[in-house]
Amino acid sequence: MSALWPLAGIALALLGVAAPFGGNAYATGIAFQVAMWIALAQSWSMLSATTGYISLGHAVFYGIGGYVAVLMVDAAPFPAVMLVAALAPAVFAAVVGLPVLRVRGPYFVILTYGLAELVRHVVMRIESALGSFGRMIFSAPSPDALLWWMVGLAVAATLGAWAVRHSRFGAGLAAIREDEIAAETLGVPTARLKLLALIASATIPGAVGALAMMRTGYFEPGQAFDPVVSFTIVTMALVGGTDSVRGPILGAIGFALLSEALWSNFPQLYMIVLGAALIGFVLFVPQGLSGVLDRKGGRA
Amino acid sequence: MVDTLLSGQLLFAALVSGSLYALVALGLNLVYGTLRLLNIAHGDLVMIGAYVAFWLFTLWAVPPLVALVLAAVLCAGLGWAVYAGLFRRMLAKPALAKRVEANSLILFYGISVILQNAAALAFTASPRAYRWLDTVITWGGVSMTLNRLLTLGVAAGICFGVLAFLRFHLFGWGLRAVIQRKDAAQVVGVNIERVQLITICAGFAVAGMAGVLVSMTEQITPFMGFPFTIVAFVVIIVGGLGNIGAGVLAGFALGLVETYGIALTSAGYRSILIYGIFVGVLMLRPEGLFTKAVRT
Amino acid sequence: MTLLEVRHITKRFGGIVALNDVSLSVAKGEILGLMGANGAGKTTLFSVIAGHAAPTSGEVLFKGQRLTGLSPARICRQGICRTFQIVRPMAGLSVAENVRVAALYGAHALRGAQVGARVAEALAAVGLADQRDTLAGALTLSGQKRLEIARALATGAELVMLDEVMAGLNPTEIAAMLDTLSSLRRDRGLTFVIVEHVIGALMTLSDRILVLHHGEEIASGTPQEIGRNAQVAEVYFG
Amino acid sequence: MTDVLLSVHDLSVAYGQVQVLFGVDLAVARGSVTTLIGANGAGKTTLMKTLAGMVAPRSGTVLFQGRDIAHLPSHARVDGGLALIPEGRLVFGGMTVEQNLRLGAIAPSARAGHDEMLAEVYRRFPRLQERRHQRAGLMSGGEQQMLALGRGLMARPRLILMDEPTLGLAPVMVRKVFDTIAELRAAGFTILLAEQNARVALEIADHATLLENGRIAMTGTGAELLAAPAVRRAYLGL
Amino acid sequence: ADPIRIGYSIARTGIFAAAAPSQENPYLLWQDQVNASGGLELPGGEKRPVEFVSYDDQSNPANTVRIYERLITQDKVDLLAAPWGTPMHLALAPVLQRYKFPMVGNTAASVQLRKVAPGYIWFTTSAIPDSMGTEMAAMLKANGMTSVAVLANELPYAQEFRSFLLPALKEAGIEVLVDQSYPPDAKDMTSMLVEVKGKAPDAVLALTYPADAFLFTGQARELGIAAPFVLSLIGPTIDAYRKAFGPGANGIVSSAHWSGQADAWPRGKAFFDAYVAKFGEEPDALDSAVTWMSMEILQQAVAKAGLDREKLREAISTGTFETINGEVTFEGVQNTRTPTGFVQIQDGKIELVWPPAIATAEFAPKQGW
Ligand SMILES: Nc1ncnc2c1ncn2[C@@H]1O[C@H](COP(=O)(O)OP(=O)(O)OP(=O)(O)O)[C@@H](O)[C@H]1O
Ligand SMILES: Nc1ncnc2c1ncn2[C@@H]1O[C@H](COP(=O)(O)OP(=O)(O)OP(=O)(O)O)[C@@H](O)[C@H]1O
Ligand SMILES: CC(C)C[C@H](N)C(=O)O
Ligand SMILES: [Mg+2]
Ligand SMILES: [Mg+2]
Repeated sequence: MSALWPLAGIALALLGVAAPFGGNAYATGIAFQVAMWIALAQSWSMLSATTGYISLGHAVFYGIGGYVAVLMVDAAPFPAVMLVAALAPAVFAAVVGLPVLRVRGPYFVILTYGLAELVRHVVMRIESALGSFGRMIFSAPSPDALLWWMVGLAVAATLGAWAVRHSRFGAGLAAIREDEIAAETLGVPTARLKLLALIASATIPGAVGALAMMRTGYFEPGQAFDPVVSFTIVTMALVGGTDSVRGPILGAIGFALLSEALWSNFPQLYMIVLGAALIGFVLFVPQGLSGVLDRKGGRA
Repeated sequence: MVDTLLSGQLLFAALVSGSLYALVALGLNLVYGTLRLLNIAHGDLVMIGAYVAFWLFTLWAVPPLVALVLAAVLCAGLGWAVYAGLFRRMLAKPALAKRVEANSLILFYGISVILQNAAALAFTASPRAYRWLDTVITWGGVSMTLNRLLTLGVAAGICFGVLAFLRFHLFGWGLRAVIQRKDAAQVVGVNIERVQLITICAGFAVAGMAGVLVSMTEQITPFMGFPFTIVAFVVIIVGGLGNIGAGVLAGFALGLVETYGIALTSAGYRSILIYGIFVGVLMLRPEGLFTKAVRT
Repeated sequence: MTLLEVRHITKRFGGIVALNDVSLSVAKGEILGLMGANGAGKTTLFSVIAGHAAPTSGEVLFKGQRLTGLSPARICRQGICRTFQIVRPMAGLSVAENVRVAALYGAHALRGAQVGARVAEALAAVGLADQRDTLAGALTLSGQKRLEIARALATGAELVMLDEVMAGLNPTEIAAMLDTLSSLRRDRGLTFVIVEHVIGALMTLSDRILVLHHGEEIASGTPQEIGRNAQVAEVYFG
Repeated sequence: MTDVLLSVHDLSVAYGQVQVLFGVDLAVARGSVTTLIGANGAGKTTLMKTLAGMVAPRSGTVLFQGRDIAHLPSHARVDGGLALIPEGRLVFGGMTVEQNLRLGAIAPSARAGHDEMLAEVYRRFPRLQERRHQRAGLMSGGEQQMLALGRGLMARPRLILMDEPTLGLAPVMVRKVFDTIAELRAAGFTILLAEQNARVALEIADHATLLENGRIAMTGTGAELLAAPAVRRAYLGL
Repeated sequence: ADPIRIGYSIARTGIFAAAAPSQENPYLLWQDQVNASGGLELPGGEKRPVEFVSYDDQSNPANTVRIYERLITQDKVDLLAAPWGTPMHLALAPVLQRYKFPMVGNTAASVQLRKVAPGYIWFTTSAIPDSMGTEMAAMLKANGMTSVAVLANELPYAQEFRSFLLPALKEAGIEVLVDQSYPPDAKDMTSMLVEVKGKAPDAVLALTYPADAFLFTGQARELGIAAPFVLSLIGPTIDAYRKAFGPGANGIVSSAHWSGQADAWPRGKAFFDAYVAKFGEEPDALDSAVTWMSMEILQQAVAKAGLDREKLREAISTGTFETINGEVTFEGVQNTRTPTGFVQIQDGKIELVWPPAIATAEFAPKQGW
């Protein structure tokens, strides 16, 4: 059973890479979307699933990456753009991390939301001070190339999440999640580990944001820092299950495909159906998709 | 500048906003405090209250003061349905109860999506509005529409009424016990089920009433609720989760900070100011302004 | 050799003086007993030494180095570990995982195969070996107290501070625990500071006892001396 | 047998898949002190919690004053005169000592005369009065235990379930708690006591029950159990 | 005959949702009328009924892009209609380019659209911020206003307008007494308005979006702002606005270049009446009008060129179209025929008051609230 998971992952990645060869742009679009959400949910899990510090503000990293990329893209080679887009939110995380991570539980949830909104409004101010009213992007790579980048990020995020969980670092984060004071007492440098987890969790979303802006071809701060992104990430990760690395993948695929199927088939009612699906899900599968699969597979 | 700051006009505006913030936050705080549910759909109850008032007024000329009662009943009913239908089960099972906070986020996200889109389907997304008591009066140099004055009076009245009730009625003791520590409340013999049911109904009802007040002065749309949810969270977090009185205070404080903050700087800094203060407060006092540390 | 030295520690909480100019020292391999009525300041002293509470004044030295101002994690890695009177299990992790964190991050920061060995050893020492896969939250209160000890041992601390770990054990279980602690001292050269209201245990185990009352030292000496001290008898035994 | 206040028949309890109590039978006579002893993990706390309605039984009946209360919610039991002083204290950490005590009398049946009761608790535990305005979460472990006791008394229950009430108390306080138990009995209250301090607990007991691995292993008078060789070896450390 | 399938996305949810019905209603009305007349006419007179394929883009341009990709490659629609809003249009331009699929835009207005490579998208409105800036200054001057207060929402359209308005005012010698921007989620404007009231400018120019148009109007009314000229940029043309403020709305100036009251454009009256009959409220003079125009243009182009995309593109790029707002021709991506204008609420009706050449009424100073 357990050997099948990595194989399934590899098959999935290959499927994503191959999508453009089907010749259907819509399929490429879906693949891009799924890879994007996997990368985001997986990155989120590096902080939030491990430490229990639930971030409702990951849009801030996505937005910062996107913003930086849009500023640079017409002037720099694309790989450099991606690198900076990934580093910028990491630096941001490093700067705000220590004070932010002193805040716990629901306070942290709403703090991260507020922080993302704060940055959103600051960027809006900056943009209007610069006399910029939305930016069009003229030198974006092709949708196919963007997809390949995105699949790469999804794979990287997954490997990263796996590595975190199976390391000493991950054990320390789990201790933090369970009882921070006990962890400290046993020698876990909680502040440092949390900060590292936040930085790890912020990096890939920056690059994802860059790709997403390129794909859309238009940037406007209100959109780039859209709180819906944060909500969707959390929803997917929780739907997938936070107890394992495959959880976010299952959640991202399940949720993305479900909403895709719903909006294309019930254009009027789909949001209502989606809402009902979420409720049903929490009631009947509270431990997440991966929890269900585990049980089917005979594990506890 | 100084004139502006000293004008009663600003104070009035600050109190109107503040009383609404306090009222919306009050409902959320009750529900979070007793049930540990992150009710992302709270603002959508405000929306429901607003539509109730709008339709009653538009179709049958029912005055909003009557709608206040009906919206409260309707939203309380919704609270009952949500509690009995969804949460009683979840809270009763220890395995589910452990995840209730995170799961409630998704659950209410689902409820919020349903409420918003059902309203959009039923009423379309077109903005709605009606006119009632919008005569402008001047009082001590401050001009105000009657409906805004009424908003201030009713919102503040409900807030302080609830606070007084909780302070002087035994129910308030039980409520505070549940908010503090549910297992201990059970030990001393608080009827937890009853406290939870009553607070979720009351919390929802208060939001619905806030919606009726809002409908008198703002446009009504299916998607108007979310900003109220956010403001309410900001308020109760600054005040300290589950600290009902401090939440009401923080609501008024937010109204004052917003209005005077804008007057001192510029309107462009409104959101930066509010979120900046919010983030700043939490960084200095990670559990809100009024929560005291407990021994480690 | 002096391992721990506490110099003139005072700790105030608002108007309450929890510790008033307390000094003590602990030699390597010694077992020091702390005795005192409820609220005398014993746990507070542990908190100050372990870095959970900053002293109002005074300082703590470990192997001659100042600890005051260091984070609890740093202090742990120096070789001091405490247990919590009001237990703090990492409830969602198994018993073994709880102990593993201590082995990975504690004073020895073990890696690889050593970790498993250390975990097994610590669990065996407190008699939790056959509950290694139980969730820590499902242990009984006394089970969780044993887990506190196992974790402290697994950090590799030279100085272990035990805060009422025998409360909730019956006399037979206490006798077993006494054996365990004595052999840890004997075989591993560990040093202990213990707080216990189970007087028999404290008297048996301690080389020396220090009595706190209202945050001040009122007596210190061998268990026999303390047993004969009239003031102690009055304020503590009643 | 005299007038039975509480009788338990064939009670089985499980946490999820793990069964902890197996067909327990127990009778508590009105006006008596009944002591429950057993190794840790035996199921004493589980039994107490089940009686208080904090854990739902899998099967069996619990008759209190002749009425089956096995499925009554806890608040109804408190109101009906059955209160638990829980293991691990469960005080309201953010409230003051006095608020905690007043909350103890929140049940309708305890409302009348709770002011006198408060004075009575303060008389018994002066420390609580000294600290009446301190937040409970900041008290020492032992002080919190006193508070839990005092709070339980505030409900003035006919039947008081005490789960390790002396845990973490200094000897002078332990004595006081046992004195209190004796006085309560004299005043007509009924007490079911789980204790690791087995000797004293058995000495004071009218009846005693030994719980082993979730089953009743022995019942008798306190003196009978005190004399039983198995008990002496396994629980008294003799 | 087989129906002609027309695809579009619209903001049914999200921040733009409240504005989108002004656009979707005309689509639905247009469909009714076309189908009632036997269908959409193709060259040679063949008529085929019209069917819409529409999805919710949740006010998110990324979704718009994906939806149009789907409409084109998966649903294989015959024609496209526009989504709501400037961001969506701008995001869509490269997609249309890639698939060489022509689409007549409607509810987008920004000087940025001139950066879009001409080809497969056209913008119908003349409410473009740069010309609006000069026209507004001209209108103020013509009506004798010498000082203004500018309050601008931070969303792009309002900011863009502000950036062209300020130099134009300076040029015209009009003094700016207050210049403030506010975020879209503002909940109270009292402090700004107290300042405005203190300075007593001739004109108060509130560059609003619908949500804050309500806030601004309510509070300006409460404070008794006495300026004879009050602009609220977007919002007042929505039916609910007049319902909310009744006579208080009279005298408010707003952005639009069409009025249902105009006799000069006979098609306009018919549209106005049909809209009121179907939806029970008046069409939005801005969004509904430009949407309807875009469908008129599409209809006429299809009648001439059929469904072949290249021919259709050619027809739209070069044709002249009859619309409710008069004749339209495109130069590059832009409608250069329709003059940029402003409307005013007079007696509860939307009257075109600027420019004088097409005005349906004269500007009347605001007489209280
Ligand atoms: N919440 C729980 N989930 C699962 N198992 C539990 C839980 N609480 C207790 N147990 C298990 O039930 C058994 C009985 O526990 P209980 O607390 O009743 O024992 P006890 O006799 O009170 O022990 P002690 O003297 O240590 O307090 C133990 O094996 C314990 O591990
Ligand atoms: N954070 C705090 N704020 C205020 N008072 C405190 C705080 N921590 C401890 N105290 C008080 O300081 C005194 C000493 O407490 P401490 O916990 O050290 O006692 P202790 O000797 O361990 O008692 P016990 O035997 O009951 O555990 C107590 O009176 C307690 O109420
Ligand atoms: C004037 C309008 C057509 C502008 C459009 N509503 C926008 O998104 O900015
Ligand atoms: Mg202590
Ligand atoms: Mg127990």
